[in-house]
Amino acid sequence: MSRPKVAFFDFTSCEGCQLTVLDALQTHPELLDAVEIVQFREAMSEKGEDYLIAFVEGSLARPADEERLRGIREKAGILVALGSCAHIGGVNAIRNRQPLEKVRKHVYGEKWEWFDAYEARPASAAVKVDFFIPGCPIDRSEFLEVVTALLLGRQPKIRDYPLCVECKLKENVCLYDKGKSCLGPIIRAGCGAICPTYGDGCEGCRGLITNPNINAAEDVLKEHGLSVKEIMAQMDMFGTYQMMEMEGVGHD
Amino acid sequence: MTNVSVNVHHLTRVEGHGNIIVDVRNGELKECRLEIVESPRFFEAMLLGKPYQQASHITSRICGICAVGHATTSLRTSERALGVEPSQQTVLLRKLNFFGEIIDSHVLHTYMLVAPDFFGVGSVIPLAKTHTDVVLRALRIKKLSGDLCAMIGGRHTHPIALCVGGFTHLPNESELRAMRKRLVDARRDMDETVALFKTLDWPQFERETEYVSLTKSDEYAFIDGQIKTSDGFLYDLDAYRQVTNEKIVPHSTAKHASHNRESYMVGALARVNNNFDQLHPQAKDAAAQLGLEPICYNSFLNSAAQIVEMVHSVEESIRTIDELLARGIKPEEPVEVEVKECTGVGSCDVPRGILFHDYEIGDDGLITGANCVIPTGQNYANMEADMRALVPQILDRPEPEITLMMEMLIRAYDPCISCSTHFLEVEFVG
Amino acid sequence: MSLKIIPKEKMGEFVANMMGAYRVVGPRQKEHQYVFGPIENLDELHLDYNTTILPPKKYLLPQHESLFKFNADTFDAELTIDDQPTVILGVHTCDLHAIQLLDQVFQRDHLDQHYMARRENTILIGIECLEPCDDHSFCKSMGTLTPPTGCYDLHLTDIGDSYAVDVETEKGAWLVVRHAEARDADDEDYKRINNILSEKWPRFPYKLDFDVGELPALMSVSQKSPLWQQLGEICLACGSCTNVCPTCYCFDMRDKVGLSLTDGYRERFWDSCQLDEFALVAGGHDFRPSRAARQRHRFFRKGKYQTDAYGLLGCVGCGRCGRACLVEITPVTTFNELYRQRTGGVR
Amino acid sequence: MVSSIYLPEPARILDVQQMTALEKLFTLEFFGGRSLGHQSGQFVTVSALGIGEAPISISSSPSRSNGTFELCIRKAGDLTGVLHQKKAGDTLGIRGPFGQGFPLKKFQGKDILFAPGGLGLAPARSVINQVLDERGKYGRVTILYGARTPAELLFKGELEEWDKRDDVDLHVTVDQPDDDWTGNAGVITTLFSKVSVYPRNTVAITIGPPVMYRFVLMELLGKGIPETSIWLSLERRMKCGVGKCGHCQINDLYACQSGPSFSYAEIKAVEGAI
Ligand SMILES: Cc1cc2nc3c(=O)[nH]c(=O)nc-3n(C[C@H](O)[C@H](O)[C@H](O)COP(=O)(O)OP(=O)(O)OC[C@H]3O[C@@H](n4cnc5c(N)ncnc54)[C@H](O)[C@@H]3O)c2cc1C
Ligand code: SF4
Ligand code: SF4
Ligand code: SF4
Repeated sequence: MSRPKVAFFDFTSCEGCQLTVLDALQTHPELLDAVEIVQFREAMSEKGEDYLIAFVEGSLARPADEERLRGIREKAGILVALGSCAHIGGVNAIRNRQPLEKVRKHVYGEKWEWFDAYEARPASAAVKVDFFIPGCPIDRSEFLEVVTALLLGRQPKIRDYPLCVECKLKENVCLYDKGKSCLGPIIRAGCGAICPTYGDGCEGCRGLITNPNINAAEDVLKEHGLSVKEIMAQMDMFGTYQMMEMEGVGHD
Repeated sequence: MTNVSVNVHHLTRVEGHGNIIVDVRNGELKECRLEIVESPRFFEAMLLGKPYQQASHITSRICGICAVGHATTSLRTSERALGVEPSQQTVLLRKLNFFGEIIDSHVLHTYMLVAPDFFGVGSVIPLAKTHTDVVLRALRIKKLSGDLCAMIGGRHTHPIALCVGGFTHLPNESELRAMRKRLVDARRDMDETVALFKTLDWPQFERETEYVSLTKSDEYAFIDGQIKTSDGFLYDLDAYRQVTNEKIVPHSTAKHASHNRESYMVGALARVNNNFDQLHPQAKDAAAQLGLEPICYNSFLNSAAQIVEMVHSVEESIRTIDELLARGIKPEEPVEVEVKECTGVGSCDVPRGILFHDYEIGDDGLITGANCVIPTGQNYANMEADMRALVPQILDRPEPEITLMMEMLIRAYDPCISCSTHFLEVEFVG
Repeated sequence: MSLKIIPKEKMGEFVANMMGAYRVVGPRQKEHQYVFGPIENLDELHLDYNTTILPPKKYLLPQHESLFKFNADTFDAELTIDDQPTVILGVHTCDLHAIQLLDQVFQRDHLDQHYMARRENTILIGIECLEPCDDHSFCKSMGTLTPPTGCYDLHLTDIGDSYAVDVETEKGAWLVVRHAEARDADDEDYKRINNILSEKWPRFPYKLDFDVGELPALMSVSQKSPLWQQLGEICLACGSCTNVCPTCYCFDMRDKVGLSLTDGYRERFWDSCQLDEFALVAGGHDFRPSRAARQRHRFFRKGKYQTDAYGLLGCVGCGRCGRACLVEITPVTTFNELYRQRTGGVR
Repeated sequence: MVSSIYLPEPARILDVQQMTALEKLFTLEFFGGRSLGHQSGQFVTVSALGIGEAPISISSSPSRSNGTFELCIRKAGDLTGVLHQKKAGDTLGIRGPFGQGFPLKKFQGKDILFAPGGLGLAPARSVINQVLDERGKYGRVTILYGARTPAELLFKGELEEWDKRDDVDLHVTVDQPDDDWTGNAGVITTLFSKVSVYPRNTVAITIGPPVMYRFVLMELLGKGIPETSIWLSLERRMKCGVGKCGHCQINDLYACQSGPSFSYAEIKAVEGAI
């Protein structure tokens, strides 16, 4: 079987997801026998333009990004959003809560117009995304699972149930039992509940499950003493774009 | 005589997006600049209104490679603002974590991003076939450092357990012992790394400049300390703006910085130049083998300085684990914080150089102002100055070679472009 | 079968000896709570624990388990049966009752060889609860405050300076003969045990407002209770209630293969009726689409279906689900509310 | 030797026929030569190792087995998608037969009314052919079959055969006819006016998607057929096929154990069954 060609692209991001891919190569060097990497700017100079699978990291942060992404979409048979930024806008979208001009002026002062920018958004805001791998950063084994599924011609199965499931299986003491808070009940599992396992509440990097009971979750947070501002800050760390969509606030 | 046009669009094997533009007409350097085309990130704006506890988690997302550096700097900034003194155990664990990140970042840079240039290939992937042992060694060191970071923070990229006042999770002693053993075994890999890099033919190029780093009286500084420059200046952290003097330039979403001269350099070479005496003896030995001697003005040798720091970090990690084991790991809760209106500056010398965070926190614990000055941003002016100095020296070479040299020069800085595109509280010069 | 006495100072030796011959698992501390885990030295064992986050079920029906390995190209398949000899030490009586139900489920009709191989190689050592573990448990109401006969091998009761050991099976008897320094109980011991057991009884409260025997009938008439809708409103569908439950055993299966795409295994793993896709079929029809319907299903399994099918209650009153539930849905309040709706609370 | 109820047994694909755009008919035979030994209305689970496993009704009649059996599989997702790429000579894994078939003995002497819709003809075909092979044991045989479009009609060859028989009354309809369609147009319930039954001596067997049941049941009950004489087959998500995994539970019934064939009387009071 010939190895399918894959390419990696990055938009606005910390490139931590691509680093996780490099880490996956440490533990699974056989990945290089399974696929042919034709573009990976962060790690190689070669640039192949013929690819079947495009992994796209990062949010769109300015209009010019969309054009580039559309170009990638046209060439790719399968487009996979890699990580929180590309999947749900990620931390980049935090700034969307403030007026764009204010943000730009805050950053670049009078020269704010020198640097183009618009509200940060996920890849799916501009093109059709076939699959996504959630997380900030992505989970290494989930990445390998997705690649394996794509090679097998199987739909990658990204979990669509709350993190609490995995957290319970890890037998963690629930953070709410320790007087802390956590977004686990409404956030997609798949990371092995790594944050609660390391003593910190889930921050929601993998995005909301399909049917979250947000009202009930907010009540839980309130009952555990969080102010409305603090609840907003929690929900908005990775979820600003998703939350604003649910609130029906526009992005253009 | 010559016309040279170098236009490297989207520099590869660096973190983030940058372009190199060189234009020489009739032997005269018309244009020579590094364009930062990464889209602006606005992290400082993002921190506004966020609880200070979230700041380290948000700012670690500035960079996937030096996430521990950003997180630690952020924690130190909040702690210094709020007047929190972490325990000795916390200090030791943070140091250990930091060594892990130094090793991780430096091995990635030297082996996977820089070395391919010397082997004449476009990436580390073909090396897997031709130099299997080299690649396997790199992967082994990378895995070790990644596991070291994960043992403390839960994962390397975007650590979890680090919080204001301490940790939300502690490694246990048997994990520390197992890690110690692996670090001891890694000494051989360090020896072989030094042996490999000393055979590389570093480009001969020198340009005098100013080197800026943290410094401490009692140790080779990575976390906290004072700001030291090779031109003989010493500042407290709060005075960081006197050093950074950032200005906006039109061709870059990142800001340029200058202190005593038109530019200065930060990073491994700056640290080694400024704090050479405090390196572990093993690291000094490595420096000697690599021909690195302070004060070294060859920017290409920044990669050699990184190897020296890797050796230092392996040795210091072992020593730190010994100290932790001798004390025994105590189950500690993070130090309690009394929230008040306050401001503070924190700094770490992260893999790519000195990093500053500066926060204002309101009495409700929400951040009301933030500034982050990132190492790569401080290096831009110096990179361009180097480019301007280097081009005339190599004009007689064929264009592809000039291009490669320019790329290698920029890569030597290990630029983290994505993290340098940030907001600066601007006093405009540009 | 018989009653033996092991002095507490000899317990360490007993456990250490067993550790030589078996994997020994028991309650260990995790932060301020407890979990069942491998006991490698005696300090780790906390027989006086209140309850564990997950029940000991995880050693009989692991969260993830390979059923068979395969080569997808050649169709070679090899069974994987995990039957490592294991002693589960310190199982509370409620959890023993739950295991009794699992034994029925996995033996009845189609024998599940994977479960049974493990079960047959597992020695269960129960421990008598002398104090209620916390506000959530309601074992007395469910009739699980004493061990179920035939399900355990040994059962310990703390009688002060010693443990009284109720030897129930040949396996248990052999374990004592082989590894413990025990003596036969005498009249004095019987008296002590008697006192301890009768003194313990009033310390445990009844939590249900009605007799548990009425529960299946109560459920039958509660299909249309408005309570389900109310629970559906607040339920997070996080699955915690079923994941911590000792009597829940629903599972899913999937194939795992490596990047070679040929070698792999079929894995069985825990599933939960509270999760979205549990009852979804091809074509997109979901037979239990609402959180209300799922909560109802869960409580019907606890209160009626399992009793109808296996003659054993589907809830053993361990209280774990109530403890784990962030919106405080508990069997006690649910069953009592259904009872109140039926009778106005009058017995 | 230890065995396992979860271990599939390899079976060889003897033949694959494309029936419609989405459905293929697979003929299989066990390597060991054992015959499946099923009853009409039962199902097996089919595995492609590395992809997964799914429950599939047995579409062939026990009366025509000669060591082989047939499965009609619709491409609906991962596993079924991969099954559709398999060819004669490939190997699949089979467990089963599982579940309760239709109690044909009880139906002897009765008139039988089949009302399958869509893919429901796949399992229904097993019973129909068994009844036709033992034709003498039953009274009148009526088949009402509905599909969405002419292109989606399954087992077209057999439909023609049945149509030709004097002892079978066949009516076919499609929801959305095309230009060439000359038959009945409309949902399956529009066929009921075309047949007359003697309700007390009629057994009705209906198999189809959930939406269809509600309307077909109304027709059948409206004709006066007793609840105990109306049979259907319920599809649920299933993982184990042996009453353990919990997925197919409908209140206290496990579709894989007590079903998938049920009489309406058994399930009419069961909330959520239909
Ligand atoms: C008793 C019974 C008899 C059946 N007979 C036939 C038949 O004769 N021919 C036929 O084509 N199909 C039949 N099915 C349906 C068939 O089982 C599903 O189409 C198949 O499981 C889909 O698997 P997949 O891997 O291709 O789809 P997936 O990729 O797993 O998923 C596609 C869709 O199928 C659903 N699904 C997943 N697993 C199951 C499951 N175990 N049961 C039902 N839906 C599921 C998913 O929720 C999803 O919506 C029958 C189902 C049952 C329960
Ligand atoms: S810690 Fe978070 S994820 Fe874990 S059970 Fe509690 S709420 Fe759920
Ligand atoms: S626990 Fe939450 S924030 Fe942490 S990795 Fe998982 S989904 Fe992301
Ligand atoms: S339903 Fe709740 S109380 Fe009952 S056995 Fe399960 S976890 Fe324990």
